[in-house]
Amino acid sequence: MKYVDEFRDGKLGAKIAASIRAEADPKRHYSFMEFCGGHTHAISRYGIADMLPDNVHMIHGPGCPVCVLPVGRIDQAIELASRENVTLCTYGDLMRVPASKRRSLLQAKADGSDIRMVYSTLDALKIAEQEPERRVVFFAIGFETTTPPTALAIKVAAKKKLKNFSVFCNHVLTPAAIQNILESPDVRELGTVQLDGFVGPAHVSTVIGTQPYEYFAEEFHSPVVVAGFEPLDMIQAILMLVRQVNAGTNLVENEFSRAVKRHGNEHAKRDVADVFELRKTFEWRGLGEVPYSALRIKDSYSEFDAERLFSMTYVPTPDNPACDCGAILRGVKKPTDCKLFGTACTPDTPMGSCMVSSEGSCAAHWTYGRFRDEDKADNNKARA
Amino acid sequence: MKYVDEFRDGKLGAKIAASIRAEADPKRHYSFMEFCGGHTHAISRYGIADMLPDNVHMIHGPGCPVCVLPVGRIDQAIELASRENVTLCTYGDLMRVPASKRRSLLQAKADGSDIRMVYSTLDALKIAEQEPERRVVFFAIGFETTTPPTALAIKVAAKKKLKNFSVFCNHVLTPAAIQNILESPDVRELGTVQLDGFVGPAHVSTVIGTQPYEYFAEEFHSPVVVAGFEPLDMIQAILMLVRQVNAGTNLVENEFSRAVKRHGNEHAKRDVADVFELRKTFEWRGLGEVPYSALRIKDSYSEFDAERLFSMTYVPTPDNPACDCGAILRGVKKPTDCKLFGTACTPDTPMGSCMVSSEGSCAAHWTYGRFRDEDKADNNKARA
Amino acid sequence: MNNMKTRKAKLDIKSGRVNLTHGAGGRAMNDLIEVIFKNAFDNDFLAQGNDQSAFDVGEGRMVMSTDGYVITPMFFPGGDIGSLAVHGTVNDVALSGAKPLYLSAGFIIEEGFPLADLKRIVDSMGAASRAAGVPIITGDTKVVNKGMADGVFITTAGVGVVPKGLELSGDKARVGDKIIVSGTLGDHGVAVMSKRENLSFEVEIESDSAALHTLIADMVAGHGAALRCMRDPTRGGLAATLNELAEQSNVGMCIREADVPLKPQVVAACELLGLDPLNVANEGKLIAIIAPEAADDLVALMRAHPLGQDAAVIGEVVADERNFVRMKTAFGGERMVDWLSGEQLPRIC
Amino acid sequence: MNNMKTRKAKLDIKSGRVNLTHGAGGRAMNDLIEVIFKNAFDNDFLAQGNDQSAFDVGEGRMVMSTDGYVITPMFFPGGDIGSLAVHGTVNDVALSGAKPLYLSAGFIIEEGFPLADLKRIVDSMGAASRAAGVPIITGDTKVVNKGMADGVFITTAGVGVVPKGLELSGDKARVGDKIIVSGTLGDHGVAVMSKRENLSFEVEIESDSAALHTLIADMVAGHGAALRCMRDPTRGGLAATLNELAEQSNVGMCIREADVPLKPQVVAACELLGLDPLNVANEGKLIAIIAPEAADDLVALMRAHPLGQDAAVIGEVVADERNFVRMKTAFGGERMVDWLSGEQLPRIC
Amino acid sequence: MCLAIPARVKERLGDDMAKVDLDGVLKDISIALTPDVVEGDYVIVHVGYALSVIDPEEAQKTLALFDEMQAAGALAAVTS
Amino acid sequence: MCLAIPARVKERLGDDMAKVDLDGVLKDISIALTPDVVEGDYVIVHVGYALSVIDPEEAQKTLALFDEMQAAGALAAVTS
Ligand code: SF4
Ligand code: SF4
Ligand SMILES: [Mg+2]
Ligand SMILES: [Mg+2]
Ligand SMILES: [Mg+2]
Ligand SMILES: [Mg+2]
Ligand SMILES: [Mg+2]
Ligand SMILES: [Mg+2]
Ligand SMILES: [Mg+2]
Ligand SMILES: [Mg+2]
Ligand SMILES: [Mg+2]
Ligand SMILES: [Mg+2]
Repeated sequence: MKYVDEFRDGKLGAKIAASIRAEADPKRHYSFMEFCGGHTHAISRYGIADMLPDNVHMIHGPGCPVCVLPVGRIDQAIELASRENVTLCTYGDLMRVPASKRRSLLQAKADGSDIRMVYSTLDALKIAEQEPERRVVFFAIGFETTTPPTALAIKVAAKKKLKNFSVFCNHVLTPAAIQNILESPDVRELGTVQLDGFVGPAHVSTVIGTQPYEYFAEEFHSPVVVAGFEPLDMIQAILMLVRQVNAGTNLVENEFSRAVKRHGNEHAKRDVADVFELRKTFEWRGLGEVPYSALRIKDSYSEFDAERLFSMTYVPTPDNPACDCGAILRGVKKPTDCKLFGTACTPDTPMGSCMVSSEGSCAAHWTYGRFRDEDKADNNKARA
Repeated sequence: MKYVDEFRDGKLGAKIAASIRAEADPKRHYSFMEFCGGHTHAISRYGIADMLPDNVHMIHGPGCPVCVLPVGRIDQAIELASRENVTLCTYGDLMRVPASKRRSLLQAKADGSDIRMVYSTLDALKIAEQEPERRVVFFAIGFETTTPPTALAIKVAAKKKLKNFSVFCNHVLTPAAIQNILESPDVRELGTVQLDGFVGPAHVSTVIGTQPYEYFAEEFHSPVVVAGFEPLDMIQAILMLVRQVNAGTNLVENEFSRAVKRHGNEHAKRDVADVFELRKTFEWRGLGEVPYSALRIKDSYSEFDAERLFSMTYVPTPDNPACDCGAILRGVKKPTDCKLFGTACTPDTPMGSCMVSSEGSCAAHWTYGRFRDEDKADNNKARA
Repeated sequence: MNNMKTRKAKLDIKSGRVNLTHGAGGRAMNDLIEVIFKNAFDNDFLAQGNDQSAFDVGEGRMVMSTDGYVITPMFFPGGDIGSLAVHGTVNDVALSGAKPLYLSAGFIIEEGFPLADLKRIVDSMGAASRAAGVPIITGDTKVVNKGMADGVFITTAGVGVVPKGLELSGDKARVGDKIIVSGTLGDHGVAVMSKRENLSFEVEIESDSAALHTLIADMVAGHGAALRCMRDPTRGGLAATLNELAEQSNVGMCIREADVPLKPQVVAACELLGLDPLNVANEGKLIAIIAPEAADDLVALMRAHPLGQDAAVIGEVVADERNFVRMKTAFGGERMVDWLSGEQLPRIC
Repeated sequence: MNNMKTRKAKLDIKSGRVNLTHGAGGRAMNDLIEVIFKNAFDNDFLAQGNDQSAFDVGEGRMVMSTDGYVITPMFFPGGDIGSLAVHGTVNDVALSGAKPLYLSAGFIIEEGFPLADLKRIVDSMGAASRAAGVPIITGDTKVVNKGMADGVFITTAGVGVVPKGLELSGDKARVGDKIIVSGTLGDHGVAVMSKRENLSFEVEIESDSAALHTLIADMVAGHGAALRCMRDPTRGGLAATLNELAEQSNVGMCIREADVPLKPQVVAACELLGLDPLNVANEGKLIAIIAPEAADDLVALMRAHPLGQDAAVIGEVVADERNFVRMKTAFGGERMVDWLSGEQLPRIC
Repeated sequence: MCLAIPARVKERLGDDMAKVDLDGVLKDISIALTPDVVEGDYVIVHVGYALSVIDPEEAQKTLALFDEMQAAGALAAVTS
Repeated sequence: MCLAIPARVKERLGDDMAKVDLDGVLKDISIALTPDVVEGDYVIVHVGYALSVIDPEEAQKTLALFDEMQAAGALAAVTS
């Protein structure tokens, strides 16, 4: 795979890792947050943690759209799917997310709701066209990457005058979330979370560019490297951050210049602007209400807005109090800090959303990384 | 089973059979038509033919509602069942009746139409109530016994204001059919069919009484015995007919006086009269167009008339030209006279309607009686 | 954090439902198998956890049989799809004269099926298998999308070992042989039909679903040399079975209606529905064809077994190249007993 | 009027569809069995027409296995549900080291299923069984109402005989043993997924569906004494199989990503869908655990067989009470290889 | 024509329905066409409806008629 | 965030669709967000849409940067 295999070269990776070890100042700690769940997944899948020196830490950020979706929104989707003639289309990752009352979309499907996994909004449109007697609702989630496809689907539906297609919009914005984290007491006042820099997700920046990060970098004195998802991209970004910290700079660097421009994809941004507008506020799981952090469908496309079409109302639902997802998403805790991790909560019996998506911190750690904890436990035992 | 077992007493039967053998004049032939398929079935199932002397013949009449329904009506039902949201309810016997283009309701069901077997019009009503989104059509066939239940179902639907229930009415009348046979050239002019008397179906007479037969008995000089369906009833009716022929009388006798009155069931007749009116003419398979021989739904219940509701049009369809059902229903031929009998046409691969219902002459003979033909064939072979 | 291995599976058996993860080959499926299947079937073969089970056999002749079970409703008076799936296949193995040894079981489950019902079925299956002494030693589970199956389908296969020298087969009926039935006919079909929503009637009759192998073992021990063949009159009833055997052996059969054992409720239910009891399914009865001289002794022996109490000679094998099955009616006539045509649809008019 | 016995069954195979009469135990069912099944499977056992089939065995150890096949779509590049139902069960029998002898087959067919498709499936099954030399000796057919199944489900069971002294089992992996895979992984899953309507992509890859028993026979003949166990990584893929074996043997496993044979198209398809090839199903591959000293010889021997050309040692059994399966990533890190959680739903975001 | 069978009215259920008993087989049927039946009556049941009520005396008479026939038959058998 | 992968545009299909090739795996995707792609371009594919076009020169530069790192790393490895 061109543009993939070159960026998975383990020998190059080992050497970049050696540079990190060489350049990281042994007298200090480096804490970087990879905002995006995709990066979390890549770190785990390629075992990148093993290659970093002890004083370079990666903190898993809230950039997993499944993890940040509050339970109440899943409840709404389940309720919607139970209505007559409704076909709910969703990306696969959402199927198993635990909702209220021990339910999930998968369970709702088993109970008889017509819920279908789609790969693309194009599939949802096709279903709407092929089954005119069904009211097809696309359960839209995701950051800036999935938003343009949703915008286009709505525009196509409008052009084709599809009367049976609508969107339950839950699109959220990366910069707003990062700003929220940087402004949080943990980071800003209490200093309980040390954050020396961010790895920004390249795919989001293919759409929005690197420019939106320039404000934070300056305002919060935080370097940002926009990086790709291959392991070399990731480890290279870490090296770039180490160097910025060492140099005391707060720049926005673009590691993924091969597909990211400063201003992103103008076509995509225009489509999004045509169809969506900012919500005043939106609840994020873990972060709470975040102002101007999500999108809603504009009035001019209101006939495709499932929230209006089906008079859906949002009832906030408290998270499972034992679940530490919130703190984990803000970088305050690690998965292993949660009492439920690996006991009550596993990917097969997820108690919180971070355990569902393979991009969730808890799931990634459980699936790919928990042998390290066990090793430590064994070591402790051996020492004791 | 009280009122059943007493009437299946083989010893009594043997003695009545002995009376028939004793009283039948060996110098003449007695040909009686049992009008009703139920009697045909009983004769076959109990092996009554074996108990009659050679000069007493039973001719199987057209009294099987499945057999007389023309192919075009089944085609209509299949077409109707293919329409959106239609659920067609039908008595089981109709499922396998061959329609045009090698189709049948069973095949239409296999192809995806929603066709359900019901035991009673009550079941069809229940389906309509329980599944308001379906347009439930009851495919009504039968003589005077099944007509009152259909009438009542329509009245109940009207009372309950069921908007999704209707009836595709194919109810036909026994006296009209008997009259048609008696007036046919075969019987009246050509004399190719000898008819010395009729066994009238008791169940029809529980509703209409014996009185409607009085006209024929007189007009056509034909004795009629209204008889039950147990073997003793049947064989007793034959004895009664033999005696009338011997005595030269043309009376309407009531063998089933235990449940048949001269004027039948007034309640039932009133319900039928409330809902139905005579059709000017109706096509019978085998008999062709027979005037005033069937019922249609009155204007006052037109909203329950599937023919009007769905703008159904009847297209007469020619029978399979090789099938002798028509002649068999008129008593002109026997099943074994048909070239297809037992070769191309069996109950598993019926070519004509008489091979479908177990009350059809061909099916009854195939299922219960064909060993006799074979024996004769063997005897012939042995003789040759 | 405890060891994954010791983590307790979380199956909400009371109100949970089967979902697609239970068939996906992952941990959830493993949980389902551990909690529901292995517990219920409880034997060392399954416990080993291999994809096949091994057992020792002596030199000789073995038989193998399989049947799928798709019955609606799944629970009926006298049994359920689980016990039926054991009895049916144990019987098909045993009817060759074999001692049934082991069963396999394949489950196809519809997404959304209640775990409580699944457990009830599987437990019943385990109980039937233990009662019969024929363990379920290997199995398989698949889960299909909602609407792609009807609750649960079970396919069992069985193997058994045939006593030396015994060779029963449907082609061995000879003219003059006697036809024996082990008890009343139609009980299973009527019990099941009584619970069908669209036919609903009430009757105090239970399915005869039973494993016949102990009765068969007695029959083989007592009269193995005289026995020609045995078969269970399941789908299609006595009529289908006799016609099959007549064709296989190229003979005719002649039975007497008056001698066919029938419960009055079965007769009544069949009258009501327009069915012939000879076409109705049985799940704990057998038909045996035997040399005439041994017939009465065999019936006596069968009657001594709880599953053969109503055993009776109902007719004889006759010469008939057309392989017709005929019946002297109780009323005094004669008729054929033919295959069921089409599905057994209640006759209305 | 001719004899019923000689009447030709009238199955309109070209455009006909299965209906409920084909499962009702009457003549129509008999026709279906004669025309479609007996012709395709064509062996003396079935031809006898009994409800079970008999065969002779020598004294020894036998195995039995079963699997249900519910695959969508039913026809896929490199096979179909029919050939798969033969290969899968032949493999499960053979992986114990046994020589597969006989199969049973149970069909559950949805009303309305095209007879032409049924014939194609059954013919393919017959061909696969003949090619494998493992006849289908007994079977069963059920027809369920439209909407109560998804076309055709097939459950096969198989029996085989184990060479004397051979006792392979999943609990026999020992620390230091080598883990061998017989070829490239994920081919079956990717080939099937490429034909799923909702995932549609094009790829020139065929299912690896194959009967592995001849490869296995070579392996057993050559290195039976050193072999610990074999298993086929079907549902859940390599990851599930290694985790199963690790738990059964109470060991850990450590494999090397770089040594796992994968076709580039499989890697690409998995990237596109967000799947891990280690979770993807195979139907013609096996995992063998073997004493270290024999591993290289075994791989050489396997590579001489057409079904083992890409055989490779991919890792070792290690001591680990937690029974973790770990993998050295090609990039240089390490990670766990866990059971698949939930269904393998393509990861989108 | 058509399948019909005599069954005993075991219980009137209201709403024109009754439970009938045929040798231990119970079924709910409509008695809308025979509104005057009382428990213990035998009715002719057809497609879920009672079509008419059996008159026990007439039934007895019919059986007596068979007896007469039987006598005649017996006679016939003797004389033929 | 989110799964995305570079694939080669094999053929423009009209109607804003294109067939892309990823090592022999072909898939039809929307190019409505990258309307100017030409056959042979590599695009970043995400949920069935091309999000952006890969600039081969920039990709080369990045790999060159890694080489530089590698040099630095090698140096570091020697000196550490
Ligand atoms: S382990 Fe489970 S309960 Fe704990 S924080 Fe993670 S998702 Fe929440
Ligand atoms: S045998 Fe068949 S074709 Fe011939 S008359 Fe009877 S129904 Fe018609
Ligand atoms: Mg069987
Ligand atoms: Mg069986
Ligand atoms: Mg299996
Ligand atoms: Mg269902
Ligand atoms: Mg059997
Ligand atoms: Mg198996
Ligand atoms: Mg298997
Ligand atoms: Mg069977
Ligand atoms: Mg279907
Ligand atoms: Mg296996």
